[in-house]
Amino acid sequence: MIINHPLLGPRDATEFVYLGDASMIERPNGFGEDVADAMYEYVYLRDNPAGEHRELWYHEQGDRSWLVVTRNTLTHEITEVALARDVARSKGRSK
Amino acid sequence: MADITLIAAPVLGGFNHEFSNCTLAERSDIALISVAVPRDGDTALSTKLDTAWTLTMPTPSTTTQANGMRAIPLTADQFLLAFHPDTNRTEVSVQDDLAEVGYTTVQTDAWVILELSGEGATSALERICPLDLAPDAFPTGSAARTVMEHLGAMIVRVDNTRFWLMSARSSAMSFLHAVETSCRWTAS
Amino acid sequence: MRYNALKILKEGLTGNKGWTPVWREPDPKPEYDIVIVGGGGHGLATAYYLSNKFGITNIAVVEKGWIGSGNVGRNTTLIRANYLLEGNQPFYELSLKLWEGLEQDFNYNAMVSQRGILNLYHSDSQRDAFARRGNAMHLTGSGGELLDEAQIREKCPYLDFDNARFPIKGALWQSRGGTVRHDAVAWGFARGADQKGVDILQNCEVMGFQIENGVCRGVETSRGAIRAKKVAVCVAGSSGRVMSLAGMRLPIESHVLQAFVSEGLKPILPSVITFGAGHFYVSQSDKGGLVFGGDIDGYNTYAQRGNLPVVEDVCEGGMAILPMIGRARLLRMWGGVMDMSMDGSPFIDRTHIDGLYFNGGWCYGGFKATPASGFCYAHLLAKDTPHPVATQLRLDRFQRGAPIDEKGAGPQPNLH
Amino acid sequence: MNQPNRVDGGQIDRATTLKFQFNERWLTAHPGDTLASALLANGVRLVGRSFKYHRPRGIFSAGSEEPNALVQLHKGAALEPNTRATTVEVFDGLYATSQNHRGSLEHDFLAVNDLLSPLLSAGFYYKTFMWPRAFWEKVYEPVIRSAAGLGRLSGKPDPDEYDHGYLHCDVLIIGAGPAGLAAALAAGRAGARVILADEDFRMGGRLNGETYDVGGIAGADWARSAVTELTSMNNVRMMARTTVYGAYDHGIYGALERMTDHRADSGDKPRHVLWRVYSKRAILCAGATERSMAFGNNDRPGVMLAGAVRTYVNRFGVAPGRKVAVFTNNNDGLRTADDLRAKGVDISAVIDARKGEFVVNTTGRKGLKSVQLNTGRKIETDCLAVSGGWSPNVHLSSHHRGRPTWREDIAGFVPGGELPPGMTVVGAAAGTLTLASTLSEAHETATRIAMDLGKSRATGEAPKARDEDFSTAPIWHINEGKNRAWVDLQNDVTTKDVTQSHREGFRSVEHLKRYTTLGMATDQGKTSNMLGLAVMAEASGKTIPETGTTIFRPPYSPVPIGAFAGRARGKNFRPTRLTPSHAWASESGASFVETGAWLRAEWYTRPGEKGWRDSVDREVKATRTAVGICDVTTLGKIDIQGRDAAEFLNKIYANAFLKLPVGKVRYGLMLREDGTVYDDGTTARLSDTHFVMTTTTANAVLVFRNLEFARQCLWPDLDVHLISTTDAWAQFSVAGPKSRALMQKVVDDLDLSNDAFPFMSCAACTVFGGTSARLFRISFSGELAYEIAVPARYGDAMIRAMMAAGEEFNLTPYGTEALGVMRIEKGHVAGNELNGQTDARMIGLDKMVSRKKDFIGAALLDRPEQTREDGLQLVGLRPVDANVNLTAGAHFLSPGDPEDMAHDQGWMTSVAYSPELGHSIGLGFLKRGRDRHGETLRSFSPIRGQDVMVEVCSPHHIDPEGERQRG
Repeated sequence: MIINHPLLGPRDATEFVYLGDASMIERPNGFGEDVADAMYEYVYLRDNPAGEHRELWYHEQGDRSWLVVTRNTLTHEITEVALARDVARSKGRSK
Repeated sequence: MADITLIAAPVLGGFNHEFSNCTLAERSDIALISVAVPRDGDTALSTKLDTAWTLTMPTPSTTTQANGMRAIPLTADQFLLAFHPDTNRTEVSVQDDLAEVGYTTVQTDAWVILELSGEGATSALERICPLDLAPDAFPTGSAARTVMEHLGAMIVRVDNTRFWLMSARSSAMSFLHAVETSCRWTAS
Repeated sequence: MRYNALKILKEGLTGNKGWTPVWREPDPKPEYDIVIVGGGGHGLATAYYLSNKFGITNIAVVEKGWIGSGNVGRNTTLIRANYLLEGNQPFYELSLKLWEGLEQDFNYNAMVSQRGILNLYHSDSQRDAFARRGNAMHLTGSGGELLDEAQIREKCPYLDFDNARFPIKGALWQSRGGTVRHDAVAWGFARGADQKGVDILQNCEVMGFQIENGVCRGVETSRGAIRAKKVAVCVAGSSGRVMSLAGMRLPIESHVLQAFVSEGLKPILPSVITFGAGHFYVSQSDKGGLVFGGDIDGYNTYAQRGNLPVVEDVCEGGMAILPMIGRARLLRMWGGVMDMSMDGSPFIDRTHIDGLYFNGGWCYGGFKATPASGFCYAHLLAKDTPHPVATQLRLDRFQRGAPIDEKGAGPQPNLH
Repeated sequence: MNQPNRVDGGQIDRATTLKFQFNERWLTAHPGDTLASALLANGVRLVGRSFKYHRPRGIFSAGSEEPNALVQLHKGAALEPNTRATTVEVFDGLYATSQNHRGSLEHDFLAVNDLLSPLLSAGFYYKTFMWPRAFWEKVYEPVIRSAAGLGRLSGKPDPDEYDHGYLHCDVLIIGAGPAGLAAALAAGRAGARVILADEDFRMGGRLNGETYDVGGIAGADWARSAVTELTSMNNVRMMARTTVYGAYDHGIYGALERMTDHRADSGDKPRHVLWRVYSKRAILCAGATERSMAFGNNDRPGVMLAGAVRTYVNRFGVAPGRKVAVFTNNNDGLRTADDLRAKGVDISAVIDARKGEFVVNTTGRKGLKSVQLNTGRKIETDCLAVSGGWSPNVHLSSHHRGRPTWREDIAGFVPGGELPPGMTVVGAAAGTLTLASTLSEAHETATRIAMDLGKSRATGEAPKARDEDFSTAPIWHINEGKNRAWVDLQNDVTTKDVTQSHREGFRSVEHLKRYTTLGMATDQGKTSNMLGLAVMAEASGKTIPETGTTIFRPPYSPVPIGAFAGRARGKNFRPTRLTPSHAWASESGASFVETGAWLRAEWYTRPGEKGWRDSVDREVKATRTAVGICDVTTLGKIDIQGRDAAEFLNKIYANAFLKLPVGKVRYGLMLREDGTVYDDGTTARLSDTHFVMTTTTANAVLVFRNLEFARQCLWPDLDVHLISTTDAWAQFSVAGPKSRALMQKVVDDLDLSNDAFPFMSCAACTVFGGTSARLFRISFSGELAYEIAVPARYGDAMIRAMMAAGEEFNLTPYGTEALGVMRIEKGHVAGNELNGQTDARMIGLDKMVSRKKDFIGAALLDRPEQTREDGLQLVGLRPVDANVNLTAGAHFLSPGDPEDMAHDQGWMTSVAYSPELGHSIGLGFLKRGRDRHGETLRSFSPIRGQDVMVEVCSPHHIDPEGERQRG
């Protein structure tokens, strides 16, 4: 597969390490009351869609960027690649 | 222990070999300092690079060069400065120069640098480097990190037929073996 | 029809014209006691054991394509019971026992071949982990031996002992492990279930569940609605897709595992070999092909095909321990979609929806589990309590903090 | 040594004669010959045996689709099984043998299977061999296995080298027949970067085997001139002997280039290069494969595809027979007779199935002698050229599982469904079975694709040719007579097997394949799939498209496993990482052990030491009584800088880090989000904004990845930056009561007294008069200890200087074994304990875990099963009998309990012999372990034949209060 890196252009997927669903960005706060249920869903449950899937890839043999790749799990077609840091900020994550 | 002084040794013993259509040599005369750009600190750092060496920040896939200083992109917010150290410019002096504007780390010892040059360089690289090295796709000054024979590597096109190939120091022997084998197998 | 040598002789002498279909092709009935979703190995085994051991015969197996078209038709055929953890090992021992009596039981030769499986180790800590595992195998009566380098040299002289990057220091050996003719497993179970009246409905895709007031009452299919007292899903790689029709999210991702077979060769590998320092395992089929595989590709997918990096990785592993196979040619490569769970272990459980049951999360180890999976699922469906060896294979185990994580890789499916 | 079947013409170099051997017989050939053409030239017809019935087999085709003529090449370690004689280029000294027979090729003992064939029908083995049960592995299976299989492996390491490579292009053109050449000319002229690949050693495809004209000259000559023009273009890469074997995602294709197979000597170059081709677009010009028809005994040597017969006579100057009969259902087949007559070969009959004349049987056990027609006519012939029409080579078009669609007019499947993105199919592969249309279609398609890619230079005109008359009738199976008619020649699948499969309910095409093995042979059914499908359609009374189609999987033709592995074998299977002291250690008697990618010194053998225990015991004693040194460079080191670095670490570690003072080091525990421990190590604070983290050797890469994840994805606005310095520093642990004295001697101007530089201090400093260094006072051994780091380029000098400086203190180098012994003595956990199944409670570090902050792993610490009272806890173990050596992996049982899983109490994780205590010690996890110190248990290890009593104790076997390391 080839991932079109937003900064570097097309790169072979062998340069990347796969993590999984991009929902991993949306980590619930782990401190406080009743966090266990939210964290259980975050850690263990997946939509696992047959079709469009937003997922995290890490450019380990490259510029060390985490990317959010939108890829179809039936055809492997990639329609969007974004820097995960930008996605995280757009989800309101900061410090 | 005034009677003992530590002498630095190149990891590949200064390897240098001429193949029929290319030459492969270890470069142990380059100092490397990584510079991380503080959050919201791009302007201060680029101003400093400019005043110190008239150097501009590298782009994600292109090196910049001025006054014997080369900036090689590493990550989205980090690059390497590569230079020949001498009495006026040392690892320490460069770190001092940047102390207020960037986070620096000495990287000289983290890497091995192989210089591959000659007409046969690209056909040797064809066997280990997944990147498109055609001159219009990877012109002089380009830099990229990738993987070669299971090793993380950085490739810099220094000029049309001259490349720096950088990889981790601890696996320098394996890296040399990979590049050398490519040279040997593609030699005429 | 019973199969035996005499029958073959009689048919052979009369032009092989008397053979009859191995299973019927009935039309769906409006209602069954149990509808099993998924005509793969596990679904067919469940139907077989329900009808042959638990006395429930009013069953339909609904299959989207042709039976055995999932992972039972595309795997590397290994059977073994060499697990570590209490949640797994007794289950796989039951499976191995069922394999051992399977062919006489269902009167079909699935070529269960207990040729032994050799797990190589390359470091002291791997040896220690194998010792722990081997002792767990002994505690469940599965047997096993720890071999040293000299013993392996004698058994497999063609392994690379002298020029290996990761020298072979020893192996865990289970003589009862081996291989099975995978397609025949599906056909044998199908035949055995069909003979008890189970309806096998091919080209019958489930489009939805009939859930009324929190109770599952049947399925909508491409061949019409079918009512059922219980609906039992076991669709492996399609788990996410199918269970989402019931509104469920699972601790499962779908990944592709590639497998490979070489051209036919005269016998050279007597047993199964797995390479602990690379991603490679291999056996030789009775037809002569080297059947081998390695790691999953590592990204979510429902496409039954993989990519080149893993092909190379697997063959590198092969050449690293078996440098004699360099000139053998890879004939076919294919991909199967694996239901990779969060701890690498499966589920056989009820769901929170009454009448809806789930069997999945088999990762790439589902084939060897086929008989025990069928048996335990049948037990659960018939008695509504888990079989004693499947008590830990529950959907709520992560909420309870009791993962069954053989590898210790944590909740990341592509690491298991 | 004459070649009786040579005729005039052909593209061979008659001026040179080559010698080769087949079954130990010397024969001659010419450059340009394949092994098949050379065998035919020499009158050799019997070449091999079929898979199941061991029927005599000859040469059937002239290309990679060959199902029959499989041979073994070379001898010794280079023995290469299952090689198609039709694709082997003859070179001087080539050595080939036939395969799959017991006894000689002519008198194969296993041919008895043929007589038993009524009993060996499809799937017979599923119905028997079940009794008695034990007989399967002992009797039936070995017999079946030895009869099956085809060629042999040598059992020795493959002596050849293989390489990989990467190519990039605008347009990959697959196949250099008329379509491929025309497409390449257009795309190349337009200025696109083109790769033209063809499996044959001579480009031209069917043009080389036919007598068509192109552009007013002979087709083969036009091909040669096209090749010349293309070779002159800098933007075109010509790759003959290159099979594009697979279509992968996003325009990536796999290609195998055979570099040296056609040479007697490889010149120390790799045999094959496996290319990964990155293409923007691909044009599949793979042509079509001719198929046979099913009629009685259609498998004999001498029954050949008509197109192959033309290839042999036109391209190779070989007549495959002296009296050739032609049997065809299409006009193309009729050309065969013309071409043969032109070369002076006798034609004994032309049988056109469309006129109601069929071959129903043949005779000739080891080679065709005659054919019998439905009219009763018997025709003497030694070669029957059969054409059942042509099947487009859709293979690569279906590698993404796109289903081919049926075209009635050509009675064949053409590419359909979802093609691999970027792929276009032209020419015969797309069902365009005539030449002029193929050429213009290829030219126009390539021109259009080049334009799409922004390459718009003029592409000239399409090459001109005549569209030959191609009309065919869908005649597949001559259903007359009782004789077996073969569908799959290699696997011995006959029409009866297909109908039986239907009868038994195996009606889906996939069931048919699996039940009968149709199409599963080394040719992947290239010549048989269509016939099988047609017979199944006939049996079920459906049309062919209703019956189904089969799609193809990679590879297009088989690829050596060695080629996929490339260079990664032997010692080069994976890279090796060496520590800075490696050369010194080698000189100093070190044995090395693989630790991940690293090689580390395991122990250092001194003269007179009889075994590794002697060395390790000595190293441990010397360290505990004087001072030892160990290279610990392999531990991961990460430079962490930024205004928010401390806050970042506080989110990463389970224990507190916010207030670590500058100049101090702290042990840190990292959890996964599920609460499980995954790494530990020490982190030093060099300044307010600068930390150095160490990780375990094994997890260095993983920790870095997770830190980047936390930095970019979880807390993207923290000012924190990471760079690995693992390789940058040569780091040595210096441990033992005399370590302070030694370090004081080595370090310049730094007070190392306990007050000035207490346990868990760190400082930047210089050593040996000015070399910059970092000093940490940390201890894994439990002794007074330091870690000293110098830039890696000084590492070799440093170890030598340290040894010199330490001589007066009896400084002893120690390896990983001694390191392991000392940490087990101290009860420090390592990889055997932190195996991904362990939480902080189990190792007694739950008190260290902060309950006052969010950090990775904070939320899932207290699930019911994790807080069970009978949970596993780390304990120490010692043998009741001090002479016993404990073994890791043993399980704990209470005395008297049954030996089963239900009574399993835990297991032994690590063991060592403690020279200080004088007996074996262990660490282990035991249910409720911390409450059970003093209890006696069985340490049960049946896999090692050990069953001994052990006493549970504290995991801190020595110096439990930690006084030594603080002293």
